[in-house]
Amino acid sequence: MFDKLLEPGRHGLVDGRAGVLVRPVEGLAIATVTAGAKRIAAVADTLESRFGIKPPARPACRERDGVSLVGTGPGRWLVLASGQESAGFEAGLCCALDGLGAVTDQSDALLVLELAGPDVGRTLAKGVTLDLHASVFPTGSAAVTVVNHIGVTLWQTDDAPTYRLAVPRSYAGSFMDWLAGSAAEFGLETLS
Amino acid sequence: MTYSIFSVVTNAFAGQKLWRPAWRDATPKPAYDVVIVGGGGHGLATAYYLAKVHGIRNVAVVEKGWIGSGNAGRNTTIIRSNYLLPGNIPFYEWSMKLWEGLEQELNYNAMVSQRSVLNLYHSDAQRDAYARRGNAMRLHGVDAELIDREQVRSMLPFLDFDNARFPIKGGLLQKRGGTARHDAVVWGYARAADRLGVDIVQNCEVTGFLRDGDRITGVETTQGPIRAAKVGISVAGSSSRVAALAGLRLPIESHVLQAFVSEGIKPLIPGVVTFGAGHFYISQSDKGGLVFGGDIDGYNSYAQRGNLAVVEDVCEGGMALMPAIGRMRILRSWGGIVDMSMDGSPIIDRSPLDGLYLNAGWCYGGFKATPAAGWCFAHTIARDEPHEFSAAYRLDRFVTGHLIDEKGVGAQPNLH
Amino acid sequence: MSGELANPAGVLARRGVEQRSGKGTAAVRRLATGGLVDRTRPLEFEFDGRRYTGLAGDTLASALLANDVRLVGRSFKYHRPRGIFSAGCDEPNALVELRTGARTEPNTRATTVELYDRLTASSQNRWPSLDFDVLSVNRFAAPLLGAGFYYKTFMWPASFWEKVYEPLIRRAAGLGRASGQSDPDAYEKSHAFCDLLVIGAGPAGLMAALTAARAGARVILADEGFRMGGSLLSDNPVIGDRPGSDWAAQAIAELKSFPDVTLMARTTVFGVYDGGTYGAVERVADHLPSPPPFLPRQRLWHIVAKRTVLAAGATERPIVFGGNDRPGVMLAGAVRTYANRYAVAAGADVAVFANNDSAWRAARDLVRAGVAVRTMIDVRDTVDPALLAPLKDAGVRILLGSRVVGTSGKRLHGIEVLTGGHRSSIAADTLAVSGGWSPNVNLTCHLGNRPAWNEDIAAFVPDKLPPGMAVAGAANGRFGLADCFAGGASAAVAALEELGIAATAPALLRAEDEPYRIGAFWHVAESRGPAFVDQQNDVTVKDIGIAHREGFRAVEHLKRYTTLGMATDQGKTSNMIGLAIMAELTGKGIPQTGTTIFRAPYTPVTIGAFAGHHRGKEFRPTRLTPTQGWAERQGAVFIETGAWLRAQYYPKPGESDWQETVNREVRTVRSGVGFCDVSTLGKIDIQGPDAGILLDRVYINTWSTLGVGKARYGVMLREDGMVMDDGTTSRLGPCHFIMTTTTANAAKVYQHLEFCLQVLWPELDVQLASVSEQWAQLSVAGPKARETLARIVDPGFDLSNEAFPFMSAAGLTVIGGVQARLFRISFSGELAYEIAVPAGQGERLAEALMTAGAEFGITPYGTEALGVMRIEKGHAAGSELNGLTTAQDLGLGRMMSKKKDFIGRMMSQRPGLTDPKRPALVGLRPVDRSARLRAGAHFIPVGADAIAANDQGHMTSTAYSPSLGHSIGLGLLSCGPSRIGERVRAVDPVRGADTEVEICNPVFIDPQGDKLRV
Amino acid sequence: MRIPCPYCGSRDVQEFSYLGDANLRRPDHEAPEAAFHDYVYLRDNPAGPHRELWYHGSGCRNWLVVTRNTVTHDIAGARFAKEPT
Repeated sequence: MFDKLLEPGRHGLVDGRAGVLVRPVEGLAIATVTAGAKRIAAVADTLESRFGIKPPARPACRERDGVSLVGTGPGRWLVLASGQESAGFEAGLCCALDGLGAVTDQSDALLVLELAGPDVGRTLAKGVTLDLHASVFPTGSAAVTVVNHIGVTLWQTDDAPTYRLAVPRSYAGSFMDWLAGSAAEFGLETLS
Repeated sequence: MTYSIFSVVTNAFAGQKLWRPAWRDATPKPAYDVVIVGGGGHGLATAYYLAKVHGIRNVAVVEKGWIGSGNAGRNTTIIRSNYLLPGNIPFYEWSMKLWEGLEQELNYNAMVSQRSVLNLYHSDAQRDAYARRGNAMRLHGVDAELIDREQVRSMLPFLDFDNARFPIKGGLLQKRGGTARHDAVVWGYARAADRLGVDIVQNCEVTGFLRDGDRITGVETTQGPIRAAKVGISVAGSSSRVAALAGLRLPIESHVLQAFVSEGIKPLIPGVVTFGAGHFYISQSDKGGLVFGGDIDGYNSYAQRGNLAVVEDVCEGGMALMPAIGRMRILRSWGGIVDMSMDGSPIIDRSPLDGLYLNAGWCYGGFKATPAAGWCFAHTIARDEPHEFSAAYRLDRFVTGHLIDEKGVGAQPNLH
Repeated sequence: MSGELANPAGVLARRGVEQRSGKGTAAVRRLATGGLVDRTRPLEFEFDGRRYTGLAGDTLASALLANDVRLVGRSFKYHRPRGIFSAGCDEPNALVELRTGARTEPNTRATTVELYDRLTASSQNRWPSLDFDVLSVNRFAAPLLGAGFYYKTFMWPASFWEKVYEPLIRRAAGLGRASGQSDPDAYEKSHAFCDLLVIGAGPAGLMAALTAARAGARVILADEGFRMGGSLLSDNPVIGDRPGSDWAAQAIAELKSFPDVTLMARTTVFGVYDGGTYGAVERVADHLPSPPPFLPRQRLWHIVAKRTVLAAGATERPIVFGGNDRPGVMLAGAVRTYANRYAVAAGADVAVFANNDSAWRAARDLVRAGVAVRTMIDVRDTVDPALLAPLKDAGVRILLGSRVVGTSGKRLHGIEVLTGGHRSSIAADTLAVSGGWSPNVNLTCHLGNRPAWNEDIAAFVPDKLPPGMAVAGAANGRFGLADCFAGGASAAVAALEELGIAATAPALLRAEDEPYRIGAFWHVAESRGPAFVDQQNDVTVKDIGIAHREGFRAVEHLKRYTTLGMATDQGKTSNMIGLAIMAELTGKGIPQTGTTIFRAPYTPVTIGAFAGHHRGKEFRPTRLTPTQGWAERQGAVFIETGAWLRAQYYPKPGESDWQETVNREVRTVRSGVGFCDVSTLGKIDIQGPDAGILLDRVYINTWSTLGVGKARYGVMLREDGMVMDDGTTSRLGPCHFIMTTTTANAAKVYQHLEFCLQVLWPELDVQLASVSEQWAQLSVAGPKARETLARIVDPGFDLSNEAFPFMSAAGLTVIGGVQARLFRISFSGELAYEIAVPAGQGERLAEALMTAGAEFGITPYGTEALGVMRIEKGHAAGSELNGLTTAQDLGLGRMMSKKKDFIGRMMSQRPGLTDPKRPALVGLRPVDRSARLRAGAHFIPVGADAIAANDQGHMTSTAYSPSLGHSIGLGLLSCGPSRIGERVRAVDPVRGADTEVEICNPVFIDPQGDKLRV
Repeated sequence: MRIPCPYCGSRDVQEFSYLGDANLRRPDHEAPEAAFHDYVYLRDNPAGPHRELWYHGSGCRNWLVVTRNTVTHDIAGARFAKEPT
C-alpha cells in the first residue's frame, strides 16, 4: 500500500543528502492487548513470560527478538511482531492470555513507518505537540498523540534518532502528504 | 439634546461644546419599582421598554463595571433571524423588525446594516437541512433564499471553489440579516432609557439579594442596598453566579467565545458569511476590519480570553473558505463569557422566587436578540407572564422536555 | 469598489516608472560614515512608482528617509499627509501597500520592513495620488467630524443609511487594499520547548540568554527584528571600550555555540496562553522578493516554556501639540536610531522637543553623527548640566521651560515655540519629540493582569505576572544600560534556580548607566491647530474632550467612542497620552483612570500563519476506504462524506447521468446481486465477562440474552432520552461482541462507551478496542447474494438458510484462507450479508466478488444506491437520527425494554418526548407519481394556508425509487403513523415546490421482510 | 493550555475533549425523575476551582478528572476518573 501513497525516491529539496528518510515497516503482526483493572499484573506477567519483555507500565517501547511492546495506556499495549502471520499471532496471544485480557488484531489497521535522518526532529516538530528532546523523550520512549489531526502512536527506537510511527490505515494518504510537505525543505527520501 | 442635522451643525460651530452627557451617571435611590441587574444591551433595552411600552419609569439599571463592558461589547455584531425551530423564529424575527426601526426609535445611529447573512452548505444533506430551515422561515413570513454554487460564486468570487476539501455547493441566504455597531446599541438604549427617567448606575456590583422569605425585595450592592418590587437578572456570562446569590442553580455553563478583527482594508466582503464545513464566520465592519470568529473554546471559563487551539481552528476555516485573506493580519482578539444553556436556547422567565426574573442562557446568540430580549423581558417583568414571542423560553422546559435544541446535540453545552 | 479607487492611482504609478527610466536617485540624507548598513550592497526599490536605492541592513523607512522621502501616507479619517514617525512596530503613519498582485500586503509598517532588492511599495488611502488626495477635503469637515459624529447623524431619511451613507463611509474607510486573490505563499506551524524563553534580544535579553546558556539550560531567544541587539544597535552605547553593537555580535556568536540554544530572529512572540504556552510568528521569507522553494512565508510557533524572561524593551511616546502630525515630526528615539543604526539624517535642520533626559542623549548622538541640530526645547525649567554641556559646545540653541505650540508647512518647515509667554517661530524640517518611555508590558497582561503606575518614570510598569514569567530591562521600567544587563542576568539566575539549574550571573560589564529623569507632560494646552493623540485614527485632544463632555469617561468608553488606540498600531504611542488627558479632565489620577486591556497579538499576525498548511485539500485529512484504489480503477465517482471519501456511484459507458447509473445499480441489487463498501461504519470490539451487561445499559433493548453467533439491531439513547445512534451488534463469543455504529458517530459512540466503563460503571470488566481500521467490510446484497458468496467462502462453511439464517454471525475463511467475518444482516432489504476481511485484503475481496458474481451480473454500488435502498426500506439514517428524535418518533418505541435500566430511559418519559402529537416517521409518495419529492419540504394539510401555524413536520429523506418507478420520501409528520392513507402537501417555498403527497408505511419494499429470510 | 495526563504526561489541550462537571453522579435507576433532571441539566458552574471530566481521546483514551480554576485556567492536577477519589 505504501508505494501507492508516495512515489519511492526523493521529494522536496533535491540537492545534498536528504534530511529525512522514511521507510515502511512491513510484515508486522500487530495486536492490542488490554487488561481489566484487576488483571493488569497477571496480563503483564503472561506477556513477559511469552516474549521475555517486561511490558512497560508507562508510555514506552521495549523490544526483543523482533517483538515490540508499546505502552499505549494503563493496562493497554500495542504488540508488534515482525515476520509473523497476523491471524496466527493473534490466536496464539489469545490462548496464552486465556481470557485474562482482550486481544485484538490490528495488523491491517496500522501503517508503521520508520523515520530517520538529521532533520527528522525538525520535521516531526511541525506536527507533534510533544517535546522530543533527548533529555525528555530518549530512546525507548513512546507516545500516543495526534499529528495533523491524525491519531498516531510514536516511539523512538535508537539514538540516531530513529522513530517509528503507527498511522491508521484510512489516514495514511493524508499523513504522507503532511510528511512530504513538512520534510520538503530538508529533502525527503523514501526507501522501500 | 436630540440628535438632528441642526444640533450637529450647531455644535460644529460651537466647537462641539454644547453636547451633554449621553446618559446621567446616576447614584442609586433607596428604592425602585424595578431594578435590572446588568447594564449590557439586554438590561438597558429591558429598562427602555419598561419605561416606553409599560410606563414603568422608576427603574434602575445597575452595572458592576461600565455599561456595555460584557458581551454587548465583545461580540461579532451579527443580526439575523434564520432559525429552524418554531420556538425561536418568531422571537428572532421580532428582534429583526425592532432592529429595522432602531435608529428612529432611539434617535441614535446604531449603524444597523442589512447586508445579508449567507450560510454555506457543502453536501446534499446539508442543503436539505438548510432547505428545511429556509422553509420554516418562509412559513413564518421570514425572508430566506436557497442559492446554488454559481449564485454564491457571483456574490463571493474570492471563495475557494476549485480546490476545497469540502466543496461549496450553495447557501441559505437571508438578505435582511447583517450587522449593527454593538457599542452604539448599548449607548443608544442607555441614552433613550435615561431620557425616559431610568437611572443608570455604573460601578455598582450586586453582592446579594434582599429577600422576605421566598420573595425577592431588592439587591445588596457595592453602593449599598437598593429595594425593588421586582428584580430582573440580565447578566449574560455571570448568570449562574448572580442566580447563586439567590440560591438558584441554572441549566447553564459559562464558556469563553473568542472573536477576532483584522487591520482595516478597503471593502472586500459584502455581507456575513458562515462556513458550513468548519467553525468560521466573517463580516467586514464599516471601519474596514474583517470581524470573524468560530467555535467556543469548549471548557468552563470565566476568563475573558481563550487559547491558541481555537484561534488556529478559526483561521484554518477562514483559509479553507477564502484563501484571499491569508495576508490580512489579525489586529485584536478577545473573549466573551457566554451562558451556554443545556439546549442551546435562552431563558426569559420568572424565577422560582417571587419578584425575581431571569433573562439568561443566550449562548453566543445574545447580540442579535438585544431588542426583542429587552422587549419580551420587560413584558414578563411588567405583566408577570411570558410574552407570546418568548413563550418557549421557559425555565421548566427541561423538566417537561419541551426543549429548543437547534443543533440536536442534547444536554452538552459546549457542543451547542 | 476597491478597484475603482485603486486603478487610477496604479496607472499614475506605472507612468511614473516609465518616465524615470529605472535610474536610482541619490540617497541625499545618508551619512558618510557609521551605521550598521552594508555600503557594499546597494538595493534598488520602488515607492509609488519611483525608483530609489537603499542599502542592505536598511528598513524601507530608513531607505525612504535616506532618499529624503518625507510624505508616505494619508491618515484614516481626514486623509492628512503623514510621514515616518517612529523606527519600529509602534508606527502609526508610515503604512504602505507592500508588494503587488496576489502578494499585496496592505497596511505594512515601512519601519519594520527589511529592505530587499527590487522591493515594491505604494502609499495607501489616497486618490488619485499621495500628493494630491481628493478626500483630504475631509479635513475641512473636521469641525463636523468630531468623536461620535456618526452616531448622531446619517439617520434621515431612514432608508438612506444602507443605500447612500454607509457605502460611502465603507469606501472611504479602511486603509490598504486586499488583492482578492488566493494567497500564493505557504505557511506552516511548528512546536518548540525550552527551560527558558527570552523575549527580546536587547541588552537585558542577551544577558539573560547568555546566563542561561552558560548554565546548560535549553534556551530560546526570540527577537522581532532582523538583527539582534535592540537598543545596543540604536543607542550606540560604549561597553567597556567597544561599541555596543560589537558586544551584541559577540554575545550572539557565543550563544550560537551552544547546542541547546535556539536563536529566533525575525520572530515576534505575540501572545501568552495558558500552561506556559507562547505564540510566536517567524517571518521566514518576508525579507525576500518571494519565498525560496519548499520554504513557507511565515511559520507559527507554539513555544512551551518552563520559565520566561520578558525583555521586550520600551516604547517612546510623543508630546501632543498643534500640528504634531506634520511629516517631519518624529519620535526623538527614532531620529536617533536612524542616525546611529542606519546612518541616515532624518532631516537637514533638526529641532528636539522633550520632557525627559533620553531626548538630550538623542540630540547628543545626532550632533556626534553630524546631523544638524539647531534647537533643543524642554518643558522643564532645569536639566542636569551634564546633559547641557555637549549640546552647548555644539552650538545648539537651548530653550528650557518651553513648549512647541504649532507647526507649519505641508512637510514640516517651521515650528512655533512658547517660552515664558513669548511665541517665536523657528525654522526646522524635522522635530524630534519625546514625551518619555512606556515599558512594553503587553505580554505581562495577556492572562488578565493589569500593570501598575510608576510615578518616577511616569509610566505603567509590570505588576502581577503570568506564571513562570519574569521581566527585565526597559520592559521592567529600568532604562539604564547597566541596569538592563544586571536585570537580565539576575532574572535568568532566579528562573533557572526554580528549575533546579544552578546559574551564575556573568561579571558586570562596564557600561554608562545614564540616569533617566522625566517631568510628566502630555499635551500642550496652548496649541494652535489640531493636536493629534492617535495619529492613524485622527483622534485629537478635542475629541477626548467631547468624549468627556458626553460621559464616555471610562477608559474603555473613551477608546470605543473616539477609536483611540484602535488603529493598526494599537495605540502604542497614543493610549498613554489619551488616558492621561482624560484623567486630567476628570480630575482622577492616572492610576485610578487605568489602562485598556492589553490583548494578543502584540503586533498584528497574518491569518495565513495561524492557518498553517491547513487550507485547500489539506484543510482536514481525508480518510480512504480499503477499496479506494479498486474503486478508482472501476471509474467510480467519489464524494466527501464527513472525513471520508466514498464511492458515490459506478458509471458504466453509455450511461447518460448519475441517476441512470444509480437506477441500474439498485435494479441489479434487487434482481441479482451487488456489493458496497461499508467499511466506514464504526466497528468496536467489546470483550470481557460483563460485555452483555454494558450493552444492556447502553442499548434500549436487551442483549445479555443474545446467543453466540447471533446479530441484533440496537438503538442507543443519550441520557436526555433522544436517539444517539443505532447499528447491528453481534456476539462472537460468550464474552466477545462486535458493535457497529453509524459512520458519523463512530468516535462519539466509542467515547460514550469508555465514559460508561470508566466514569459510570468502573466495576464492569469490559475492554474496548476500535477495529474500524482493521476490517474491510463489504455488503453483498440481492437474491443472488448467497450463490455469489458460496463461490468465495472456503469449503466447509455452510451458507444454507438453515445453517446460517437471517441475523447470524460467524468467523470463517474466504478466497483461500483469508480470515473473515460474515454477518447475515441487511440494510437494502434484500437477502444480504456483510463480509469483513482484513483491510489489506479488501481489494482482493472486491475482485473475487466481481468474478464470483459475474454470471449474475454483479455490480458494485455506491452511497447513492445505498441511500435509495435504505429509503425504500424505511430505515432511519442521518437526517432522521438528527438528535431531535426519540425512539418512538422513529417507530422503534416498542424496542424499549421495560424490565431494565438503560441510558436515557428516565428522561425519555417526559411529556415533551412522549407527546402523541410529535412528528413521527412515515413514508410519503407523490399523488402525481411523476412529481419529484425533496427533503426539507414541510407538511401542510391539504387546503390549509402555508403558514407556520399549519406546519405538521418535514420531509427528511427522498429518492427516486427505480423499483417503484416514482419518487418516494420519508418524513416526520405529526401523528403520522395514525394517518396512513391521508394526504398532505409537501411545501417547499425555497425551491418553489408544493406537492400533494400520500402518507404511507415507511417500508416501501417487502414490508413483511420475506426477502430477508429466504 | 496543557493538561497533565497521569499516564501520558503534559499534553496539549487539543488531544482532549471536554465533558463538564465531575461532581455529578448518575442517579440510581429507582431515583425519581427530578433527580435525573438535576443530573442532566443543572450545573454549579463555579467561578474558581472546578473538578471536570476530560477525555484523552487522542492519547491513552482515559477519562480524567481535572481540577482547574475557571477564572485563571490554572490546573491543580488530574487523575483517572475510574480510580476512586
